[in-house]
Amino acid sequence: MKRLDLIFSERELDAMLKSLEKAEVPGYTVMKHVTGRGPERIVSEDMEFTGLGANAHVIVFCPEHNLEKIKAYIQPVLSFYGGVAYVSEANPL
Amino acid sequence: MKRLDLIFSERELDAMLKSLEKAEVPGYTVMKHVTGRGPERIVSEDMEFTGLGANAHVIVFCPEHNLEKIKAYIQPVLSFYGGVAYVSEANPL
Amino acid sequence: MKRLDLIFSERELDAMLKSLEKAEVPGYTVMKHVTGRGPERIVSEDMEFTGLGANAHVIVFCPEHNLEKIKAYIQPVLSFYGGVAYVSEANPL
Amino acid sequence: MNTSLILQNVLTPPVLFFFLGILVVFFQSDLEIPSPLPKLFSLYLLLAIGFKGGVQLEASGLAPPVISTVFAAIGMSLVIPLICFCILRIKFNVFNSAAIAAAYGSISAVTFITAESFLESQGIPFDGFMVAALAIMESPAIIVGLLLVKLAAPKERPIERVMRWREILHESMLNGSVYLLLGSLLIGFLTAAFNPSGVTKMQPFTGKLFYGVECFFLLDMGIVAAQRLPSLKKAGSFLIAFAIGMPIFNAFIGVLVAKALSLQPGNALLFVVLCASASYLAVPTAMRMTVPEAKSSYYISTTLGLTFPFNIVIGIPVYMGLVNRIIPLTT
Amino acid sequence: MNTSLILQNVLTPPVLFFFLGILVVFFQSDLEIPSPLPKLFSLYLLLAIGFKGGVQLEASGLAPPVISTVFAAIGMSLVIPLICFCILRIKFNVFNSAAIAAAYGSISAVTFITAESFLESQGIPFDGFMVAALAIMESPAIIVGLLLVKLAAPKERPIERVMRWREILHESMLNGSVYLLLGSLLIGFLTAAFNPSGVTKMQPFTGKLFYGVECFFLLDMGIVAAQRLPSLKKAGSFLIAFAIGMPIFNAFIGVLVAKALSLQPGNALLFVVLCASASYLAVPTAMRMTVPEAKSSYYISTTLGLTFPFNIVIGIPVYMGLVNRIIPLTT
Amino acid sequence: MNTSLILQNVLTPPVLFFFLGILVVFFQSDLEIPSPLPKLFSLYLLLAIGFKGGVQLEASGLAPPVISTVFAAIGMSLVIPLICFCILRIKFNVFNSAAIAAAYGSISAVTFITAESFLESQGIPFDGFMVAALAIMESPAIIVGLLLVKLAAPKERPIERVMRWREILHESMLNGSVYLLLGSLLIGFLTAAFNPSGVTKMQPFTGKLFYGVECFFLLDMGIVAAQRLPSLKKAGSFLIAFAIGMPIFNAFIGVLVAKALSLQPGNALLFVVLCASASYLAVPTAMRMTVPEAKSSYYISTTLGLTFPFNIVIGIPVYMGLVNRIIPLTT
Ligand SMILES: Nc1ncnc2c1ncn2[C@@H]1O[C@H](COP(=O)(O)O)[C@@H](O)[C@H]1O
Ligand SMILES: Nc1ncnc2c1ncn2[C@@H]1O[C@H](COP(=O)(O)O)[C@@H](O)[C@H]1O
Ligand SMILES: Nc1ncnc2c1ncn2[C@@H]1O[C@H](COP(=O)(O)O)[C@@H](O)[C@H]1O
Ligand code: NA
Ligand code: NA
Ligand code: NA
Repeated sequence: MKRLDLIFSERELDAMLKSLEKAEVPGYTVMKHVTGRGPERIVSEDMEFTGLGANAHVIVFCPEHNLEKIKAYIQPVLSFYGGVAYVSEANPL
Repeated sequence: MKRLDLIFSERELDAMLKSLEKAEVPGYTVMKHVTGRGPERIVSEDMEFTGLGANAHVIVFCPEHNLEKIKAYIQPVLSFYGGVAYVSEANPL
Repeated sequence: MKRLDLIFSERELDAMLKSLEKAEVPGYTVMKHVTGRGPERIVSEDMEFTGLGANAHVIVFCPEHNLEKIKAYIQPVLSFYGGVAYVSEANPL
Repeated sequence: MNTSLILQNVLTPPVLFFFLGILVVFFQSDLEIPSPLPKLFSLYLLLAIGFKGGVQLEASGLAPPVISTVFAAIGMSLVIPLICFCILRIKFNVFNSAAIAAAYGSISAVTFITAESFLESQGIPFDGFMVAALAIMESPAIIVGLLLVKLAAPKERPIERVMRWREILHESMLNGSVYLLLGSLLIGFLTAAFNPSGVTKMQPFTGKLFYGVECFFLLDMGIVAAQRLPSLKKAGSFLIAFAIGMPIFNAFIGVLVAKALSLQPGNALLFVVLCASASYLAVPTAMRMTVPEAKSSYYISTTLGLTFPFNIVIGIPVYMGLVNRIIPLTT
Repeated sequence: MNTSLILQNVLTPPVLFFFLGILVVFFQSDLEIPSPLPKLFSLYLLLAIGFKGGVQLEASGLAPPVISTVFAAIGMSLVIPLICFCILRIKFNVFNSAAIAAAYGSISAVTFITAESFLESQGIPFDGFMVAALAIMESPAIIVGLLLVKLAAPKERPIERVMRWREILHESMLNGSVYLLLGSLLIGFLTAAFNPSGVTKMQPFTGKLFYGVECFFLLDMGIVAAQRLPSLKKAGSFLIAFAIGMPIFNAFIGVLVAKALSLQPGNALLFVVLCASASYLAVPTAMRMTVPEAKSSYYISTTLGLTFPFNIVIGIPVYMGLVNRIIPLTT
Repeated sequence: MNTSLILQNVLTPPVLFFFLGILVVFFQSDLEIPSPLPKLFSLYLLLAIGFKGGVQLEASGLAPPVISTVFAAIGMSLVIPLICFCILRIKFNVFNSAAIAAAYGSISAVTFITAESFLESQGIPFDGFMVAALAIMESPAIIVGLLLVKLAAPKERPIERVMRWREILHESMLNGSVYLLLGSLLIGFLTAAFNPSGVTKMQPFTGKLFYGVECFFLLDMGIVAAQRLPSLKKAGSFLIAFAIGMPIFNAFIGVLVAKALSLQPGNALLFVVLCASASYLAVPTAMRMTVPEAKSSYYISTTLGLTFPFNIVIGIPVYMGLVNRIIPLTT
């Protein structure tokens, strides 16, 4: 199994989750109110009240064959709005 | 060393942490207010106020030999209440 | 690429992030309000209001060569104040 | 006359804010009341309603109408889940039936609060001891629900899951919302009895703020309720019919019992609302722990997505009409 | 005279708490108002100001001054971003210019609230219908900003990013803060019209608490504003000059329009403040979604880090001086 | 007589809610006040108590009793940690002794607030300037604690850990809670001096709500305190005896100093409570940063788990009895 870590702006969360469901992942976990720094932006907690929101961190444990489909869906979103996606190995306990 | 990711309903957190302590893990980290979707349920933030709570995400860095014990403790909990457990490799910096 | 997981007291967060920036990591992600147990301390959510704060969990995806520099910066902080740092493999999707 | 009552109910701030919340989902606005703010409002409302109820209970004392009403309330919360269970078994398995039945036997504090606001806006008096009925009706249905599972599905559960009584009583009596409500009731009672100036000093917090916080909370409840609707569609038409029909049926029984107890119209409405409302706080959390085999989306989407909005908007004034018709006014 | 007004403004609790917040960052104190508490205050203020505005609007009715003011307000929120855009294009690309221009065409509710508090502390009357102007001025500038991007940079965007009108209207009209303000305005109006006792019952929440929550929120705003300053330095002196000069210029136009509308001094000040203030709620969120090419640090650090503090502390009393000089008092 | 005072204290809403919180842990109810709500209450209480104190300070002016009381307060917060340190060294190393000593030299704002509520419920007057003593007593003990570490353990620390004075002053004076309390005190003072109508407008927020929020916060404090008890057991009987005996001893010195200052009974009680209470806000955060070698569970479980509940429930009325006996009433 693979572990996928997606980090991007909370405001794109709904669209991203819809993409994941279209890619038929077996499940996902979402952590909101995440902050951070990328190549371009600093996302800080104190701006959350404005509605700009913070980042979301989505973890997906899925079989390898899901990845291609997910990539196709989310690559354009990440490249336009920013965000990162990393894959690593993980096995059920 | 291994990295263990446990995701399950916040309401089972206390019992789960007790199991981990019985398995003599060197430590653990807990993130609450986590949401997500599994094969059966959608867990969403807006239901937190009802007391149903959200999910908890527990990370454990532990030596491999801990895993068997942990598995024995938590497997029945996860299979009855739902939740996932994944293992991957990790090494101290 | 490597994935670095740092977990330590929120009160050291600013200093830690400055160290990461000095080590020229490409970015980082911060989760606050994280609790846990280490060899010495239990960090619980109910003490957050006192100002003692909870833990922070910082994730860094970075090339391997960053690691040495990061290690040099943060090892003394972790050994004095407590906290853990683990490295694993991760690749961009 | 009922239509005019419905209109009068709809044009109060709490119900209007509830609509505003529903429309958030309908219009896909990004308005959001982030967690744990709804919890803050919910804790505040329980604390305040409990405290005020305790103060009023001390004033009225444990007079006979109080005691008979409380007993009738307990009775209703034992009988209603049994009726619900029989109806639900037509379509659902034991676990789901018992969980949903327990939810409808228990009560919704916010529906009760909204009914109180409705009575106030109509100038109809009611007694503080009804809060005691509210507090006392939260738990029994949980026990009935768990008993039903225990009796009706003894073999379908793994051995180690046989419920222990301790656990059941714990989940039903010490659930956070039950505990806070009962605790605040007791504190209100003690304060009124031994330290009346304490009551005055609490008043700006528990009294004056109440209406505004209620509105704020109902704004969130509107959002939450509307978000349950899609999963209600999946649950099917039987459950949808149940979520509307059952409250009306329960209200009817409630009105007859209220008449038998010769409650005044205000108290009668509150009693009816307790019967007609369904729990989305204490019961779901207890069921999630003790009957995880039941699908939580069933008992949550019905109680929160349909029964709650129905009661808030249409139910309360309709029940008032019922009360007015069936219970003769005695001044 | 203006210096005395500035001093009188500075020595009110809201402005003092704002300073206390700024000094948190300056002294590196670890005082922090953790998320989502600022959101709670911000939601509360929008709900309360909307509700009160609606109540007052119902009292005043849709008299001619109301309608002409609202139209003038819409006009200003269309014209100001165009002027800003032209000025900003000297230094910035289309995306950044349009996003900043939209922010300055829109308004800041907290600046408006502080101006109201200032008027109250000076004993100068103003009308509730100005809240309608506030609500109505939030969105149009967003649409202008997006139009500017559409017209001025048609080829610089990837095909699939051509904005759809639905999306634009959605982001501008159904943004959480716009939605809550307009919704509460409507609820206030309806409550005042059909259920006056509801207004009285809301009063402790929406009225009496307001000033205190405003102070609490401004404490946080001080922290947030001061934290923006470093990124403002990076943005360069052109943007710094813009963030101070533009509000003054807009205030000037605003005063002339207010004179033409023959607004009373209190209303005139509020109108001027709407023109001079810049949005850090609705516009940035809309721009982040629809024009991600624009650097968010530009429009946030200018509006929050400079224009907002400037208006709160110096702007409001200076604009009051301007109003007093230009608009003759008619009692 | 003391037993009756204790009973009168126990039957006030704040103390009753504190008990309700303790029982949450005892009965293992799942009632929880999720973070950051306790922070909201704590920030509110500091802001409100500071503001009110500033207003009253302005009214009383810097009369001689004010100045002598403030100096005595500083003196106590320098002397108490020294005494504590000597006692604690019997059992603990330098780091732990210094950290615990600093906590007992500093104060607990919530204990102070509860004492004020107690005085109000007893109808005993007290002066606003005592809040200044409260604010001023938070920091000095931190400096004493750090000095003790510096002097008594110079060789046990790694070179790079030698504390810099800047850091020490920063942690002691600019700690979030100290900063907010002092800042609000100053704002209250300035508002009362230059803008009296601002005081009236703050009153519903800082004044009327106070008692209710205090109750809500004490509910949480009860939960938190009871959760510390297990780790207190681990800490051993010496520390348990210290956590009860030390406040009584400090209260005794406090009463004598209050007599020497010829404080009125109300002020005397507040002074005694400042001496007897221990910090769980400013000091622990400062110690965690500057003396991480000390075991935080020691200074937190004693101050929060034992000294705080003891003072709230038994200490305050007992100290009142002491004050009544030792300080002759002069009306
Ligand atoms: N190298 C990285 N390691 C960890 N998180 C990152 C990294 N780069 C970006 N992020 C996260 O992704 C978010 C969006 O990044 P950006 O692409 O700059 O908009 C940031 O706010 C971080 O939370
Ligand atoms: N494949 C998955 N990847 C990531 N998280 C998952 C996955 N499956 C389940 N989860 C998480 O585990 C929780 C419990 O799942 P469930 O077993 O359906 O009750 C879900 O709410 C998710 O947060
Ligand atoms: N083995 C571990 N696995 C996961 N998290 C850990 C582990 N050890 C420590 N931690 C985290 O690191 C924090 C600081 O640990 P400590 O070094 O004991 O101060 C703890 O509160 C935990 O959140
Ligand atoms: Na019911
Ligand atoms: Na403007
Ligand atoms: Na002390």
